[in-house]
Amino acid sequence: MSVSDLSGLNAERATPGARVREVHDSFHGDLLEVSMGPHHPSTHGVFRMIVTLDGETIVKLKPVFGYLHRNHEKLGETVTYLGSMPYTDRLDYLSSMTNNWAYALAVEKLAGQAVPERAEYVRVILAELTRLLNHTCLAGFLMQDCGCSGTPLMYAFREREYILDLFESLSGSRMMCNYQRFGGCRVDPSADWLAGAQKLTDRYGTFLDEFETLLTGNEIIMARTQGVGKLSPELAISAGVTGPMLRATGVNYDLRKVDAYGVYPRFDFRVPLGDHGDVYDRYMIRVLEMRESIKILQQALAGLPAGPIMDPKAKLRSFRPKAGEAYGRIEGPKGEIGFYLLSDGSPNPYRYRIRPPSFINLTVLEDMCLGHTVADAVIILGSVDIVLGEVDR
Amino acid sequence: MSLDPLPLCLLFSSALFCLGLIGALARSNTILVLLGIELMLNAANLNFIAFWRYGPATSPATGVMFVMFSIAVAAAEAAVGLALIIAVYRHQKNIRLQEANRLKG
Amino acid sequence: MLGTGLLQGLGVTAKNFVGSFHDPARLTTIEYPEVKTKLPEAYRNFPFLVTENATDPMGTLRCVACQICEKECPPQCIYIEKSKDKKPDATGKPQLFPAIFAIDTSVCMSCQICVEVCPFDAIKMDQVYEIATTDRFSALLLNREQLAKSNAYYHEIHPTEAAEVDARLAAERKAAEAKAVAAAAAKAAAAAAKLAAPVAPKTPAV
Amino acid sequence: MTAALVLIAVFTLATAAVALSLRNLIHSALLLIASWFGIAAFYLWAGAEFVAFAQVLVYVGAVSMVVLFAVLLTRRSRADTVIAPDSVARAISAVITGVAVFGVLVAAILKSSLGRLSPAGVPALPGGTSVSPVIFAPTATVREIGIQLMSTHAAALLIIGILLTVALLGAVVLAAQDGSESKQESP
Amino acid sequence: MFKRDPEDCPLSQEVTPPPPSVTETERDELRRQGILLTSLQELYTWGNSHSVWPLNFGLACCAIEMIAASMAKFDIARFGSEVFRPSPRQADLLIVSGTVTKKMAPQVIRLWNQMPEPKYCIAMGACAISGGPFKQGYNVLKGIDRFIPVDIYIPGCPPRPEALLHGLVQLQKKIQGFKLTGPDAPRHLRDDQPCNCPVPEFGEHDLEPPANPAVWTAPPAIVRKD
Amino acid sequence: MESPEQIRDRLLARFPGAEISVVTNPGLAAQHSLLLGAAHARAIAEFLRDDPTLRLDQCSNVTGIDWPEKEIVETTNISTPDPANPAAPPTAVEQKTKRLQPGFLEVVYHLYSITHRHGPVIFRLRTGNRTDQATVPSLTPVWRSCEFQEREVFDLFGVTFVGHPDLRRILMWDEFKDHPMRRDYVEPDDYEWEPTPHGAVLEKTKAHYPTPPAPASVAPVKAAAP
Amino acid sequence: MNLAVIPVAASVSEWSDSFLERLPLLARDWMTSWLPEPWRWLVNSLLSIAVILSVFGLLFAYVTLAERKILGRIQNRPGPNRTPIPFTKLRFFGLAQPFADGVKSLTKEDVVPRGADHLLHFLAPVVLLAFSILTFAVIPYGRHLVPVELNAGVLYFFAAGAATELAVFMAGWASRNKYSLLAAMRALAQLISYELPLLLAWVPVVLVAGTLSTTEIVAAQSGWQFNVIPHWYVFTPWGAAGFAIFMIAALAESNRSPFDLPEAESELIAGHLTEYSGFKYALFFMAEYFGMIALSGMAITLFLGGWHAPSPYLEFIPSYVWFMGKLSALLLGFIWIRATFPRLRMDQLTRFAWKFLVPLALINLGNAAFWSLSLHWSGPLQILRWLISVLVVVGPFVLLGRKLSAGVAPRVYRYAV
Repeated sequence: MSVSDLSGLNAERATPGARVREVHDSFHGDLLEVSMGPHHPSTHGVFRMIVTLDGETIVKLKPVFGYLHRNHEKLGETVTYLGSMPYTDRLDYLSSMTNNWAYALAVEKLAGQAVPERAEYVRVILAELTRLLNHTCLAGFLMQDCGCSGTPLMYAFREREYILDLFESLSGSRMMCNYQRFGGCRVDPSADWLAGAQKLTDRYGTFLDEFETLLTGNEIIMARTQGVGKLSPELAISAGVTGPMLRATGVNYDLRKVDAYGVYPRFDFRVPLGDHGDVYDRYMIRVLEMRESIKILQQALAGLPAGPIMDPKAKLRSFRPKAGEAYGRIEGPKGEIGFYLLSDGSPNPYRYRIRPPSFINLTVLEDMCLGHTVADAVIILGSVDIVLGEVDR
Repeated sequence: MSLDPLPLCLLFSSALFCLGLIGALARSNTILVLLGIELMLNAANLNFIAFWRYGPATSPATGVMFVMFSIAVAAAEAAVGLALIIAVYRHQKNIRLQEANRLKG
Repeated sequence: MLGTGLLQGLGVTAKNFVGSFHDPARLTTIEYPEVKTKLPEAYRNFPFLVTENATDPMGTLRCVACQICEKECPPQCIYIEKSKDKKPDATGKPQLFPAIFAIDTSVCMSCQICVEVCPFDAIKMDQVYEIATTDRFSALLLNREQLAKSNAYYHEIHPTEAAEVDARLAAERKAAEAKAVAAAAAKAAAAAAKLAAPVAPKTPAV
Repeated sequence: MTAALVLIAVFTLATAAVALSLRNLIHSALLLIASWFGIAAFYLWAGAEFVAFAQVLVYVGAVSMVVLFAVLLTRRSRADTVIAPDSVARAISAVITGVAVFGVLVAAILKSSLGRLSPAGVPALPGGTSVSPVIFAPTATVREIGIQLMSTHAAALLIIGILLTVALLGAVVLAAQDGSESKQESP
Repeated sequence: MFKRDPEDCPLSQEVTPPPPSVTETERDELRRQGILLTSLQELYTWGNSHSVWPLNFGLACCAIEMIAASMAKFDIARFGSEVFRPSPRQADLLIVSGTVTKKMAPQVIRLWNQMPEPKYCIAMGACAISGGPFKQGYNVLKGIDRFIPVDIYIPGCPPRPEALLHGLVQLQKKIQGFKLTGPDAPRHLRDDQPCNCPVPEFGEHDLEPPANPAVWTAPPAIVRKD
Repeated sequence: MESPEQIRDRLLARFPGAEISVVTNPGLAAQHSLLLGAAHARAIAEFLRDDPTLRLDQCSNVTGIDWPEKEIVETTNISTPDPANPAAPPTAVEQKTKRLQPGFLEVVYHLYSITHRHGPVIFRLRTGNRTDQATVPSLTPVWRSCEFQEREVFDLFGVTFVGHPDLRRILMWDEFKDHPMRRDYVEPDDYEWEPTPHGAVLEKTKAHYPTPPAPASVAPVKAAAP
Repeated sequence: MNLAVIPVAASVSEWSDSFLERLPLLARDWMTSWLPEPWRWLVNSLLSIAVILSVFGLLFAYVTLAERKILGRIQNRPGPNRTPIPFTKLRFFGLAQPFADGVKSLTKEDVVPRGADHLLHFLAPVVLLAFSILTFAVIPYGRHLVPVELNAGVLYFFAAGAATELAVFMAGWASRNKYSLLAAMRALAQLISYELPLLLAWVPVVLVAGTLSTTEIVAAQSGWQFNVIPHWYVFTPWGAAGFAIFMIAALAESNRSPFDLPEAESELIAGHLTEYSGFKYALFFMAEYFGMIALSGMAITLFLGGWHAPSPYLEFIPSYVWFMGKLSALLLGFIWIRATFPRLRMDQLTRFAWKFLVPLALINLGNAAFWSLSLHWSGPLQILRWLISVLVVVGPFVLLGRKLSAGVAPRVYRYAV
């Protein structure tokens, strides 16, 4: 059996352009060029980093994308506005509800569609549940990258299952909810469902306490993450970094406050800010955001108004917005997720563009990793919180 | 040739010594030279043990004592020697003995 | 600090270890092949076609081959060919029916858009998920016969929704019948009127 | 017993000889480790159990690691562990020197009265110390070694301790000379 | 390049569903073959079917459900398969969990080649089977079975974790149906079949070659009648 | 925040001679944008970023849009008075003129201010045509966030960004020849025989398999394009 | 170097030398009694080897299963439980699982990468396994059960153990894989860092016991204070500290989490194991567990009183059962730690070893010296002795710990309204 080197490990021909260079130069000087990915346990999918090492210290890091480029934007131009909705589920497959919302928001802007109040509340509830789900899973994956043998990830996924049960009983699918529509939501949550959500919200704080006992005070985790992957606020702003990563550098910018979309202004919540911009801050900001999300959930569940879930004037079939363009964005769990739509009056958008938060957050990956070791690069990448479906689209 | 153990041991140790010598002289790689010297030291240790075992008894464990000190010194020598090699390598990116002839960095 | 955080962590794992022997919340496993998760009513996996009558599935398909789902299906996994002749549908109206109705489940993304856009409640989402197979083409390409499932089955998996659909259909049927009766009555009246007065305006055809 | 000695000697010498003639440094280092094991086996054979284990611990556990580390650190490319062949003239002269020294040593050993010095033989040293004619197998239990170390050789032990400390510090200083550019701690 | 005769259609070999388990008639037949071989075969298939270690390899959405299947609620460990090995050298099962893009396809095939025999492949989810919802994308491979032999197809987008467990059980049953000798022996026990698949190269618009004829033939027309 | 017209006026005052115009958005979102000429784009971008009242420090989104050349049919009514009878109403002749509107590529930037929490300010850059003059100035030196997004626009649309530090393909492989997001991009013809061919897929399949394989026979059809 | 029963000099009570206690020896003698005298010695030794290998082989199999199940339980799931016993349908809690893995590994293709150093690639697992089995020779498993009684038994154990990391290096080097190479470097650095604390941790025991022989060290821990507290070294301040340091260093020596840096799955794929498949991989796996078991056995011998029962009233239980019990407890600890902790980084690991463990171990050596010098103190002086000794452990621990964790602390976060 002829077996070449492991793909990704010794990346002959992983990217053909780099072929010649890598074969001849793999041990150039004292530097070692390692190609991490596209198959690597810690790249959260099929992401690849070409890392040049001096000993174990990174002197150069080049990300390589496109291994999960599924042509979302091209497909979005060939299917109807409604047909793109299930595709948005598959963008950031850990937080389909917020993707739905961002897309629905952009289309509603484009078509001038009003949304009933109840639907807005339900959207907030689902978005915050998604945030809980996403941040919990992220913490689990981050700890997995730190070298935990699965335990935090298991606890995170245990809680994720509870949230997914809610999503499933509401929308019919665990991950690919396809729940929101232009002008509201597809199904009205029942009283049972709301009671379940309330129960989950009430006990989520207990879970977070236990999770934090396991992780936050852990000396090894503090030593591994504090001071690692620092990011300055200036660079973060210039590089378009958004979401918890931006707030971990101390920049107070949360679209839920800034854009005040949906019914967020009605809720009382705070925006946690970090001072160091390192991996630990990014992790802690997410934990603190989860606690704020619980507060929002409590308020939203308490104040959920009665009424229709869907604007009766909204059209499902033969939906043709007027010619024009719109850019709508919301605060997704990973950062600003936006949709840019250009309509020429036909049933399909002329241009359908996704502004992927984790793709743009990766702009600063090299800046954060330089001078750190391979082990750090892994957790820095983990703390950026990428989902490849969204990075490569 | 008698099959007495002591001359055999001594022959063994002298052969090892000469091997180390040849290695140290013939090779130009500093690490190998160092390893040759280590072998020579080991050969000396063999003698100590051989004499301790089969030689006239002076003090019960003197030979063993000597070997232990010798091992300690050899370890120190190896550490310093290899540190030197690394330092030299840092300077001229080479560890060939012939080229390490400059006294200035 | 000084290892206390590590000890607390050990405490959490120990609590979970001990808890797994007595606390169901700390042993959340569903032992799958023997025990199965209770699927929520809303759960959807792949579409199926509703038939009114289980004994004559092809004769009582609700589908009228309007091809809306085919057009709306985002991944384009539905293929329909209309029949040449007509059959009475659920409400008794003569309608076309699908001569070919195929769904490629290896393409379907379970988005439910076909169900939403169907004006005839003819296509619904199934809940069967144990369909792993060794053969891609003959097992995952479902044709009309494989897709057709009875209304009773639909009631079984989505009771609330099915009841609603049935009520609506019944109402529609009633309305149609009433309309038909009215039309017939009108026709009769018109005929009577025609007999009475030959220049009476024509009632529009139904 | 003698057969065992011959076996050990052949093994040790063979591994050492091959190790010193190989071109691959890593193989050389690993074979030398085998040779060190042979020497440890000799110590065991001679009854110096403690020294044998100390030899393994120090040489296999520490020196070999340092050597391998040095090999890996002083290498510019993968091929660098395979070093260029040395000059033949140099090798020949080295072999001639070595063989000459060996000849002298062998002659000395064979000529000396050492052969008759073995425990079975007659004790006859110029110094006049007498050795009992019974088979003499010295013992070196750990306890004895400890007592000796702390009494007779206390001063030597102290000096060795100081030497080791100084050597260690020296090694760290030497190796960390240019350490300012690398952030990695060098232990 | 291919040892296999193109006429020896692998599809037909894989179309035959695996026996649910060793049936009585087969047992009898095996008894005729000799009790030693029987027990050897049973031991072999027992060991191989209950120790299927998957490769820790995720592609897209389905990978999350694959992870979920190994997590507390579904616990793939019960089947002895929670040992997700990060290196293909120690893995037995390649779960192609998600969309295989054309840029990724050579890597996936290389991973497959790097796994030691016996190895199995599960195509999990619509994308891995046929490209799924992204089938019409210019950068999406229309089914991983174009390049490597797939043992089990699990449709769904994404399949539930239980569906993956179901697929794993099906795979175990398939392995338990293996014969050590004879013409029905599985691929890895036969000398005439290659265990490596050719890795396609990146072309100007597409992969070259676009399929591996040793494992792939276009399906027969089932519906089309014009 | 200032309206696009106000910004345009300030910019014109600051950069006399620059080509700046407002593109109105007919849609309900009414997000109007500025169209900048390539010559001053970089300086204007820096001004927008540093101007104390605007401080558009975050470039959120970079989009490429392809506008292929379009045949525009214009109908004009030319009334020619009858020379013979001037009193008679002029005969209206409907004249159709065909005009080829040249195609171009457009890059749209969405800017926000994190300092002042306002936005978006949208501006667009246009290339001369879609072939040899497909260049615009790169704004990566102004906003780091443009780095990957401009690479993506280059990869998928073929817009060359002058001054970009590392303009390589980002999503497709390096040997890839075309720009797949252009509207006239022809996908590789790699569809297998689709049992449920549909629309565009059907067309491709038909082109691929002029005669579909006979049903029920498992004849191995070569899947590869010749 | 006599392979045989060693007579225990200590006064043997009736209970403690019961039939059960002698059972393994009696069984062996019964089996070999028919042999002529010169052969009996050889067959006896071979039998001991076979018994050790099979017992520890079985222990290895079930430690892997226990690890998977305990890890599962900690993670709220049952772990492997469905694998039936071959030729039957009996599941029996999945007890056959390790054997299924074994059968699979044996029948798996063995891949050697092209360009790898074939000889070293083959030798690495063999060397590792050989040396980890060698370490089993000097551990006293019971009152009469020590395979080889060596004068310098402890030294032998660590000499043999030192060679294991060499095998890791060989594996990493021979694989011709960059990740493996990084792992090899890490393995070397880790060995150099942790050999010293490991040695320094047991030196106090040797100092106090006054011997390097494992049986004598165990014998020195016999007896009970007031018939309640055993005279195990772990119940002294220096012993407790030494035990902690020893176990930490043992975690590092056996490449277990949180020191599994050479293997580091999330960073280096599987490190030195990346290119190993099939049976060689299984050998590696086996050797690593053997190393873990041997180090635990040594820790029991040195600190936990060896095979001694914790109470005189429990002596009726045979000594080897106690040994196995203690071994299981330590292995459980290994698994528990693995389930909880993340991995350290390489520089942190070396810093932890050199700036924390080595000084602590050195201080602990002085502490043990003080302890043995103050052996005769009694009455209030005894309390003073304890006080000083505890202080000498706790003080440096706190100070060094503070210094080590400087700059690392929980943080307080601010909120924007």
